[in-house]
Amino acid sequence: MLVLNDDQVMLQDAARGFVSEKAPVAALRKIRDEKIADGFDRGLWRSMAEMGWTGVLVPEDQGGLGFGFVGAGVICEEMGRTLTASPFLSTAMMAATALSRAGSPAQKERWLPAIVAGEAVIATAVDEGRRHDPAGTAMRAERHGNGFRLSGTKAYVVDGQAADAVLVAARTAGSAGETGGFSLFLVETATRGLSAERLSTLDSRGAAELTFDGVEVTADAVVGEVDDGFPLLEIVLGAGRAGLAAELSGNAQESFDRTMAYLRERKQFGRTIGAFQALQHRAAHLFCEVEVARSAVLAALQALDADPAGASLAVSVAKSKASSVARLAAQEAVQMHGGIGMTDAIDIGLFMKRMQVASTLYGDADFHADRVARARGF
Amino acid sequence: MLVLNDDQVMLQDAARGFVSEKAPVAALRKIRDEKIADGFDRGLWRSMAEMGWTGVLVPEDQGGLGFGFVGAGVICEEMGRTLTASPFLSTAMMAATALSRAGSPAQKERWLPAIVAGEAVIATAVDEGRRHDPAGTAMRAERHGNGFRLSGTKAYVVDGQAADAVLVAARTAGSAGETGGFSLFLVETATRGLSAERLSTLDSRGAAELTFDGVEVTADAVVGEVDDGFPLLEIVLGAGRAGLAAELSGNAQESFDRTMAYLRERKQFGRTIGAFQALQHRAAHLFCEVEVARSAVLAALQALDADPAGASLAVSVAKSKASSVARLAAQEAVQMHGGIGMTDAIDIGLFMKRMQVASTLYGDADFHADRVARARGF
Amino acid sequence: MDALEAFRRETRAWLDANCPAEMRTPVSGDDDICWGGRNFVFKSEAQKVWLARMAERGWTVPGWPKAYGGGGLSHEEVKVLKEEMRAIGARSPLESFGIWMLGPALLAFGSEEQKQEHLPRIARGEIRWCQGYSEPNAGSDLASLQTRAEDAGDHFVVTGSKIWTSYADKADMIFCLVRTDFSAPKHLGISFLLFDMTWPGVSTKPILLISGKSPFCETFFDGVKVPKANLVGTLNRGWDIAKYLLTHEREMIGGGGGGLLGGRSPGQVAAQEIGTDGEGKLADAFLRADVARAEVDALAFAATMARYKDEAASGGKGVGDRSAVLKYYGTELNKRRHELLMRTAGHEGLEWEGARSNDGERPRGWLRTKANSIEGGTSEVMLDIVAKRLLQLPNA
Amino acid sequence: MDALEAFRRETRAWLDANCPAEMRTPVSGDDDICWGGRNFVFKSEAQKVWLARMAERGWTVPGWPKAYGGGGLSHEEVKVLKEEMRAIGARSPLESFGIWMLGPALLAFGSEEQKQEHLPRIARGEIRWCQGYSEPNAGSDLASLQTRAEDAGDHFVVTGSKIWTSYADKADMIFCLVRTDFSAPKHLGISFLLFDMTWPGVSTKPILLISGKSPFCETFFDGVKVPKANLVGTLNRGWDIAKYLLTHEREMIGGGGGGLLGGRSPGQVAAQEIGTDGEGKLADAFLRADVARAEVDALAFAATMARYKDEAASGGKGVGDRSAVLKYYGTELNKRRHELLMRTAGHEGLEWEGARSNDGERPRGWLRTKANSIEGGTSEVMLDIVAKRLLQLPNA
Repeated sequence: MLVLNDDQVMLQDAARGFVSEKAPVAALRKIRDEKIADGFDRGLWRSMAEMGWTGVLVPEDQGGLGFGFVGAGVICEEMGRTLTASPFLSTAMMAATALSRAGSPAQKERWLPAIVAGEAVIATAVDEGRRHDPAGTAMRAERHGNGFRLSGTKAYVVDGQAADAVLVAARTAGSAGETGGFSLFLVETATRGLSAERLSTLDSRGAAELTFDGVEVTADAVVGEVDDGFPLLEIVLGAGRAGLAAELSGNAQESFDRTMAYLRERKQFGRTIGAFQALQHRAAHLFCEVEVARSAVLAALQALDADPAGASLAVSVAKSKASSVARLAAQEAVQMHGGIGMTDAIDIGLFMKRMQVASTLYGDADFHADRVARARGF
Repeated sequence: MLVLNDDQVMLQDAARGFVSEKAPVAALRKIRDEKIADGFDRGLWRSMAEMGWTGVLVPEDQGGLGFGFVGAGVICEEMGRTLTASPFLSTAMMAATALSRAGSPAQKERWLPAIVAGEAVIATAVDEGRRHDPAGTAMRAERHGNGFRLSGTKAYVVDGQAADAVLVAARTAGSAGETGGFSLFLVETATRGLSAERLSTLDSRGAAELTFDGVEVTADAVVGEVDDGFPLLEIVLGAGRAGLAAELSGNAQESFDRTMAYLRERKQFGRTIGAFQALQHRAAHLFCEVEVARSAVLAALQALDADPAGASLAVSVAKSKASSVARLAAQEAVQMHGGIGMTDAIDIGLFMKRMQVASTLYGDADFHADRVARARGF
Repeated sequence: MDALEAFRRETRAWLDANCPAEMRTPVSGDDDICWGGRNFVFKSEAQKVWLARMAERGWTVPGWPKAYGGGGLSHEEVKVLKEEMRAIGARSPLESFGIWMLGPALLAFGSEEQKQEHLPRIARGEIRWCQGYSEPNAGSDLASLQTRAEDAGDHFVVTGSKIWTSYADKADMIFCLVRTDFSAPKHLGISFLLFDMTWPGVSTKPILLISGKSPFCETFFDGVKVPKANLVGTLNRGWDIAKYLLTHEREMIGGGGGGLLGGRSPGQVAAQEIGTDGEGKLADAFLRADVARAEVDALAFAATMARYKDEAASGGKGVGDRSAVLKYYGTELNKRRHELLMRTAGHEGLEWEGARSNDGERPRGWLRTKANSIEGGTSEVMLDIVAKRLLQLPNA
Repeated sequence: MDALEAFRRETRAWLDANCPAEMRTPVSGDDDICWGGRNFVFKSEAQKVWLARMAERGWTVPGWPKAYGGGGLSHEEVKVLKEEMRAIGARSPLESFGIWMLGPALLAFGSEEQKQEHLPRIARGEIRWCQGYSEPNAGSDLASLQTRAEDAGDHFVVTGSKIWTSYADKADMIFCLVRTDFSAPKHLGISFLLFDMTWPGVSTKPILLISGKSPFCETFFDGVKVPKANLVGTLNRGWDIAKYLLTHEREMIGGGGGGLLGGRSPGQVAAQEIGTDGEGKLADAFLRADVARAEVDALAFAATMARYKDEAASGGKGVGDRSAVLKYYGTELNKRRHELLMRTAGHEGLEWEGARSNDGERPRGWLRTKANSIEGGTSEVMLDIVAKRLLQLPNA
């Protein structure tokens, strides 16, 4: 059934109430204007932990809520509506997925309770260039004694500027372009040789470029299988992509709703501009697109809950569609607001900025359309 | 100056008068309903010869008018407005270009006066498969005594069903995909081993699939250089592409004009449908597109007159743009006409059918966008 | 084992025993469809037997009440029946506008006598119905229809003409919107009548489309006498029935998207027809970008149809005005699908007649889809519905 | 040698002798532009000398009459001057709203006194003007403006506020639309006033855009006294001047497309930044399809700008309402161009501050273009103009 169940509806209501009270768009402006280096409010993150959100993808037997991907997506969607900045995607979705599925007992013990408690932020570092290209990973992890030595640079690591540890994809074999030879490592950011350059970003949340300059780790740092880490990386990225798709759906819905409110209120040429049929038809078309994106997102989240390794088609459909629809929604929102939409005085521009970041991360609309085509045989 | 000069304006007026009187859309219906095998009316073609159109691209010293490509395009545009069926494109544009530029004295003497007199129809045969792909030509012309033996099949040869001779591109060297090794031959259709299967087509004009079964020709049949015929072929195709672009521009303008007339007249929900702003904005957008396509076509025709070998960027811009704009115009025309637009009782559907043919021939919108990209370095 | 599972087993066994082998082969064209009606000529004994057996159980209209010739099945049971039929490739025993349109209308608005008279005959395939809605000058503004039914005591006298009446030349009866009050506001003077296509004054003429022959007709009424008993619902309130059926039809067109989106996607067709490169990618890079995006949209739209259906099922309400979303989006997608198929076909898509093009199947299919966004309510009307009813944007 | 050729030689020689070397280097940003005005600080001696030399010949406004400080050149001569300046890479000596907007308005509508007073000072770069048109509550419906100018005998008292006044914080004077009659239909109660930004009651506040800092300001008038001699044209007929200038502005925005379409195309940028494959094709196939189509449209649009200009030149009329075509199409293309540049940039386009992104030059540029289809008349207003005036479609 492509509908939320009762528990999920309750979670949605709770999430909506929480973000509108604790993390309205004004909270993002505060992070921006006060130049908070973490890119999020740690107090808010602790409150999210109290709500249980940090454990949404951690199984109950490991101290989490085990709400699954639909639950996580519902939270992302609501955060998308208020542009809530938090390490939810990096930590509660991607890192929690990696560790709860493939972490060693020691890794789980060390990190899962800390994630659930809202005390640890863990970033995932994959891309090395301007485009998302996991298979293109070139960074090497050379064997070194019993462990590995990591060298290379990771571009635009989400929450890398605030992370306690980084899940990093590197090559223990093979070369850029191949999907074999991947290994994932969990490296504490305080490790010698690892440095982070904070990036000031369009969405005010920041990110980091991480440089690994001969960073030495023991074999215990490996998450999952040495040389065969790509399938796990795909699942972790799947979590990130679905989370972003859900957030983009929320982003699109909210900028759409605000635009409809404006159309019902603003007067020009002696009438409410929402009465102009040309705008009505564009609004109606956009509504259809927003509806279609929502469905694709729900289908992807359910597919992830059913089988994370088999959900990649559904996830790519969702990320592609949500990215392009959120873009259209942002464009129409600015245009229909007219001049005021161009000013920093209202929030519409902030939705456009975050849309650009979320649609670019972990594969843009075309990256995922390409994956859909491959999955469908052409 | 991107405007017609006085002579060209006079030619345009004359052409418009001629086609609206002698070759209105009803004339095409007659060809269709009476299943005229040539796909055009030979009487009309003789009248065009009397107008001098057949010699529009034949230099004055060879018995033509030498009006150039702008003149030829003006005629194509007007024929596009009434869906005039004639061998103007194949014979007066493509064959005349090939022969007047690269024909031997004997070929010129044999064919140019016949073209000008409206007594000869000459088709050009290039493509061999479903897509336009001149470099992909595989057909062989083996050396055989002093001459050549041609074997292979040519798909969708415009006016091939009615032609007296065919200008055919074949390989005397190289293989499919290469641009070297081309030679062009002018072969009379009565030659032994050459057979034509008439195709019934969407636009009711017909076409032919030509089979060359060991057709023997002498060296005198070669037009231009042996093994180095590709540049000439490109010029001949450039003439065809520009002619089709001009026709598509006329097609788009006419279906647009008819649609505007309908919008100003048809009433629904108590008002003229042209008063609905959603339709007004679509109409206005379409008008802009039609205007932009017109400009691109004129620029291409002028570029051909200036330097046929250097016009390929301008021609591809025109063919790509005119193809996509005529498609949009046809789609909007049917949709805005509603149910009646779907019926054979009115002409709108005939414009859509011819648009499909003309936009496909000698490269569709994307084929030419690809060429534009290459020419611009990406 | 729950009752539904028991029903499934029973159904499977019955279908296995009763569905003729020939009726388990795919339908190859309009010719293979059983439309029923007085003059219907069965294509085979198997087709006739299959209709008779299914009709006997009421399974031509499995969800209708048994009292009117239906199967009396629950929503879940109907779903099971369809699943089991699909599992063995069983053809539909009967298609008709009676099943799709008139039946639901009579169940909602008809008198007991009308239900008794018409529904069982629809269920058994005895009467073939056509629909008399559109008129040449009404178009999208259906309520402005001008076909008049004059009150003549115990009967009406119907004069006017209808357009887009599918299979009117093959139908036995018509359900028809007529104007019974010219002085009332246009929505309040319309009535819903049933009458026989063989009655004096009725004539039909097929419509030639840009895609070629079509099942559509123009239908003319010249003083047709229709008994007042053939009025469905209340006099002058036929618009309520029309609206009910229009919403129902939109849901079918948009939501029965199997038909719109069925079969191979344009990308898959293109890969087969044009070929792929060494990496398995469609060899035409520009086309590939567009078919890939179309695939994303088609899959996302399929999820939307499923979501709306599931929401309707779990919420206990129909899809309602959101059927306009499905109708608009589904038909626009289908037009795009056929544009992509034409690009794929290239020169081969330009052939109109002849064996190798199957008489121009591809270009005719392409042209035919241009009507998708016109018939059953234009895309413009759908967008108006979305803007006004779902988004509550103000009137001009 | 004809006169024009003689003019060309003479001009070339003069430019060569008089344009300082530094003024032949490309402008690297807003800072390098000479705007003139009372408080303008020249960036270099060369900039000052260049302005002085050009102003002396009237070549800051070469087409204006000599009597008002212009060069008195013909249309063809102006073209030659521009060609020769381009040939040596000479910078424009002076940019200003006085040159672009107020000058043409005064030439068409001003009194002789007003022309004498203002035009030479514009030409010499002594006074910097800004434009007071838009208001917060007027938007696209400019004629509904509410800034009032009360008649107080020999002067008006102006109260209200303007928005989108570019460089109002740097300008010396403003040309401003005000309402002088509240009882008349909205287009018939507007007047066109000139006044000094230093007069009591005028204040400005910069506007922060989504792309960051901007030259735009809000400008407030609190009982500003403006002598009646500063009224341009007829009282209450300022809308005629406004319309004239709006059309003029649209032509500049759409037709001066050099600015919109200048530099490398998105496809060329992408090829350089992302790289090409063995065949020289942009390595991202999906992006390539889109930049290729954008290239087609950009080249076809460039031909349209040229055609309209040539038609206007040969027909002796201006571009007229077709300026709406240029404004609409050019600005939508420019937005698309920047969307493609953002796709090309990927992660690198997400950086907002810092040296390596040149303080987010690309995303700020992208965001800034979103205003292109709003400022100077929205795309919706342009489409209305096309529909109503060029296509003669009826009013609702």
